[in-house]
Amino acid sequence: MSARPADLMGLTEAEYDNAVEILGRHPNQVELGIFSVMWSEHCSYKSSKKWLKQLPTKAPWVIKGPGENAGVIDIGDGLAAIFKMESHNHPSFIEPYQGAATGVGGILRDVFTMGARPVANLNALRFGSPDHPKTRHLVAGVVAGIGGYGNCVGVPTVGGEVNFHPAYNGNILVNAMTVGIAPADRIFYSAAAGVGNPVVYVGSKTGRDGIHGATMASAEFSDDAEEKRPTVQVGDPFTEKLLIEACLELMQTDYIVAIQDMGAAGLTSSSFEMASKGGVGIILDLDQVPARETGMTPYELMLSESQERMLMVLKPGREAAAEAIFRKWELDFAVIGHLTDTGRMQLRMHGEIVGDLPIDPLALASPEYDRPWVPTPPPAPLDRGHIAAPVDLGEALVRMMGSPDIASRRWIWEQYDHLVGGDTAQRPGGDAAVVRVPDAGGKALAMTTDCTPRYCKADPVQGGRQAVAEAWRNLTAVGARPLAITDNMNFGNPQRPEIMGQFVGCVEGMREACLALDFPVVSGNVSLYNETNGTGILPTPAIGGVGVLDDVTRMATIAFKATGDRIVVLGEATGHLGQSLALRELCGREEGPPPPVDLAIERQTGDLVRKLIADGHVTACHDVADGGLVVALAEMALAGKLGAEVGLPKGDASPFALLFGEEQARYIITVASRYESAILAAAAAAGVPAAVLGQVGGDKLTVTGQLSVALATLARAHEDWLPGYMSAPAAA
Amino acid sequence: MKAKVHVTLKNGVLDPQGKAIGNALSGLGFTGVDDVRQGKYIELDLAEKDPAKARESVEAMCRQLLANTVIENYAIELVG
Amino acid sequence: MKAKVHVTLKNGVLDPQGKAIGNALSGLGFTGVDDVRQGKYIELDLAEKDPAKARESVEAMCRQLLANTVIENYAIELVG
Amino acid sequence: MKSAIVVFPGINRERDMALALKAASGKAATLVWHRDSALPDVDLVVLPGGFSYGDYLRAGAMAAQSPIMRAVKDHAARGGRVLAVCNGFQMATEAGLLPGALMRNAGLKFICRNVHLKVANASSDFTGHYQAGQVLSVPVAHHDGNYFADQATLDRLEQEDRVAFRYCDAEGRVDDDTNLNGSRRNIAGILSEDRNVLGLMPHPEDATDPQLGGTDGRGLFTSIVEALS
Ligand SMILES: Nc1ncnc2c1ncn2[C@@H]1O[C@H](COP(=O)(O)OP(=O)(O)O)[C@@H](O)[C@H]1O
Ligand SMILES: [Mg+2]
Repeated sequence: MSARPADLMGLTEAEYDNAVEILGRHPNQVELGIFSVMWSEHCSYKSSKKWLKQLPTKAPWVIKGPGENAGVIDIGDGLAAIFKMESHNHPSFIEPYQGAATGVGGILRDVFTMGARPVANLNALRFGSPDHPKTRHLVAGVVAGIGGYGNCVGVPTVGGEVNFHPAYNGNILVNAMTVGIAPADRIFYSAAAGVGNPVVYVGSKTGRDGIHGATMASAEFSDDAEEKRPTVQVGDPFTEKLLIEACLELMQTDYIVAIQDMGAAGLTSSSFEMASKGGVGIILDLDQVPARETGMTPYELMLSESQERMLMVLKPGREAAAEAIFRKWELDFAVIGHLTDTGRMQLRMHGEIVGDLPIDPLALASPEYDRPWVPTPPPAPLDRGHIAAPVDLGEALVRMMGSPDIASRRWIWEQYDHLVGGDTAQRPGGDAAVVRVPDAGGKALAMTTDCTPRYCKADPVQGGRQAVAEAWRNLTAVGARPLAITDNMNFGNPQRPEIMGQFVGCVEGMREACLALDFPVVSGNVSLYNETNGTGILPTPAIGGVGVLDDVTRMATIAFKATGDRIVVLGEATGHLGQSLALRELCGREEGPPPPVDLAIERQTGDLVRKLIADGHVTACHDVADGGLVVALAEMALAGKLGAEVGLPKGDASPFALLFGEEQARYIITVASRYESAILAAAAAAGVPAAVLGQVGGDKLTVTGQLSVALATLARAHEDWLPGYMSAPAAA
Repeated sequence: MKAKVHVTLKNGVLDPQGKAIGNALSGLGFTGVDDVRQGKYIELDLAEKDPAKARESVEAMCRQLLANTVIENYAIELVG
Repeated sequence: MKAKVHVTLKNGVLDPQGKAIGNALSGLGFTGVDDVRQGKYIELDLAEKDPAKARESVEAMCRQLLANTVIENYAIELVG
Repeated sequence: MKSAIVVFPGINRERDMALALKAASGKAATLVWHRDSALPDVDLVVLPGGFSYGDYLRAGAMAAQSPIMRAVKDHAARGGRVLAVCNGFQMATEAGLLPGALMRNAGLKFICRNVHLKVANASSDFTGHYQAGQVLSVPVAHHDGNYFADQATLDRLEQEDRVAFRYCDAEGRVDDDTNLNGSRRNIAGILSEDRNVLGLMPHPEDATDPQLGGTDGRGLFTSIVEALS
């Protein structure tokens, strides 16, 4: 290509000019493709970089923060937890089963690339309105895809979250998270080193699938997106399982210099990242790349997003021994190049140089935008006088329990093998999943994913804080010490200042919460342009939190345990209905400011809860979240198959607001009656408001003078909604 | 009237099933199998007697349900 | 030489997939679908040029691997 | 009791099984690689759960043809015990060690949850520690657990008291409503003619640790250990 091409493959004119300057000539097709993917939003983070830098990433227990394939934290006993969350939003909308399945495959690779055996998967999902004609099909496909992949690979899928909202009608979110465990002194990184060292390709063969997926993930949808039908990637979980075993076996040796999975933009981004991090050049012999199809061009080989592939740099002379391991696992293994001191990426095929690009200038010159943004205007306060509270609060509770965002997700998690591995101590359905660390005494990891997008929309800063705080709270509620988070920033088109303002606001809120809670960000992912025809999704910074329980026998669960146990509420009731689920589901209004998050109170309350659980006096614990106090009580009752009788919490709001309001930093705990006074004293000493609300027992949930509903009625509402919805005939 | 529908993966789409079968066959000692592709075969008993109408309706079934046209092709054959 | 293999469930073996497709079709408003059966369709590219030998070898593949004769029948068709 | 677990590349419950065997017998099981053609000298061979070779064609179909399977068959023919769980059960039927076949769940979905099992045979080496009619709570995790055999085979299994477990509810009711996956006659596990091979879909190995939600699967391991020592 000696002249300016008509199709700049997604680059702007200015970006193209910059590319010409870097090369000193016009790029050829494969080179242009490489510029295009390397400078895409997905690979370069060009709109988000400036802001992401503000997130706290350090703590004494952080071994490796953002910048590698996944984040690494020290969990004691010489072990590290390695985790990350990643989106597969666009592919899952186009082909829900394969899109979600390959999303799981991709995030697994990010984690085992670093030397960890994956021990748990989670998934944060957002779908459109249940009434939207595509929603059912998308839910069915995504859930089957996540299960289909994770179950076969043999990694338990132990948690996640699901929301439904019309803002996701044209852009669903599929965020997958993997947590793995590795010896803390055997972490593998991606910086290439050692001129002359062999560059090795392992895994599946390369086909023509998913070419330009990275740029697709960086573009908006329009109505004809489905017509474009980019080649969808098909996942092969069995091959992934082989790849995990083979890589972990190779990692027992000292043959590996650097390793990197081939994710978005395949061979291009993996080779560039390895070379650029290590400050070396690389020469790739494209004839050696194992190809699934004949006649593949350099462009196709470099940009294919075929799944289940990895790139490694080995120590010299170790090729044969490494190859033997991959052959044992029946995987392809090929030396496809070596490291050079040229600082250039050189591509050779059929004896010719087919591409030649300087690595650092390309990587360093990758665009970084300070996009214009406007802060989200504060929402108008909610006028309490104008809220028509439902007359029958019992009926209101039943409706809430069967509403799409609260109804039981059993239909989903029963399609996931959440037990494989023999270490799942807390199954889905509680505040956080708990998985024992294999062969480490009683140590266990707790994990959760959280975000309340309707809060983020109304007030990005509070929403960002709340997402982090809720993850921290959910880990605390099982008794774990929260350690760090991964995030998945899902937003609309960053070229619109309002959307950029949402992003900036959420990051600010997250930053504050991470600092206040000693809960740093160690990895993450950004997914922008989640828009269809100019309408963006709700801002959704999904947070994946990980914590540690030193003694799994001290783990708390949400289920009521014994008749007569006292129910204690920690935290203050103000009856905050703004942006509450009850306001939306029962009054049809999405209004007002979200509940404010006071991080000092959050910390104080959570620290107390954790201590009380560790002391062994707490028989059940649940944080108060969507649906407020009474929904949390109902969830505890259903989990324990035991009712309760409680009074209204004190506060100068209506019973409706006190029961369904969503003020933050609150937990419900139960204790045997003989510990009641000790618990109250401990709370007083910690400066945390605590009140005995009632006690466990019976087969009804009763709020004296307000409502009394049989557990069986609540159970039916809670359990029947999702299966009922999913089995209704598909719309034509 | 009976409709026989074949649903096969489009060219270029990875076929893990076919690949696995190919590997297994060679493991069993069957040589000379160059490629294996696996698809679905669906038989429908239709009340409709008119071939044109039957085909039209099966076409619609394929597009809406039987085939995932993002990655699969379908072929319809009517008998009887 | 190409072999096309159809693997179908035997009569009397309930076909959950076929039944689910039938239900889904009627949910989509397709009427007049009396029965649906789902099977597998496998295409093999063979190096063998001799039809008799090819058939014999594919027969063996079916018996050993491609079909489970407790529940399935198979049919082989050779082309090219 | 000396035991071996056969490891296929896509097996994923070997660890769960090894933990349960170790806890019950005090001895670590030997892991045997699928490409090996001989078994070590053991009393019990376990075919564990997972996705042996991906299970893309039919669950267990390819594993049934693997070299090690011939050795497992010989072991069984000599009267050696074989415990075949989940994917192992699928392999065992595919290999002809047990009659019938395991088809896609009637609901077509993967199912992972605790289910109730009614002990139908409480006199085998695998089930001696249970009472006939006892109801257990044990997890399942499978997509293809819908047991099929023709009427004659089913009648024979029942006449010969070879049905080991049936799906039921907490009260032990066995009927269509408590049939998890469409299995003929609610069958969850069966014994071979000589009662030395047990195949079952549920995972007793995942119900042996109180920390992980129940110990009803322990009886099965205690039974084998006692019978074989
Ligand atoms: N997609 C999913 N996959 C697996 N588990 C899920 C999924 N969605 C929700 N869950 C589980 O359901 C339970 C309730 O979820 P959620 O209401 O989001 O909890 P919380 O309010 O405590 O964050 C949790 O245990 C969660 O892990
Ligand atoms: Mg919670």
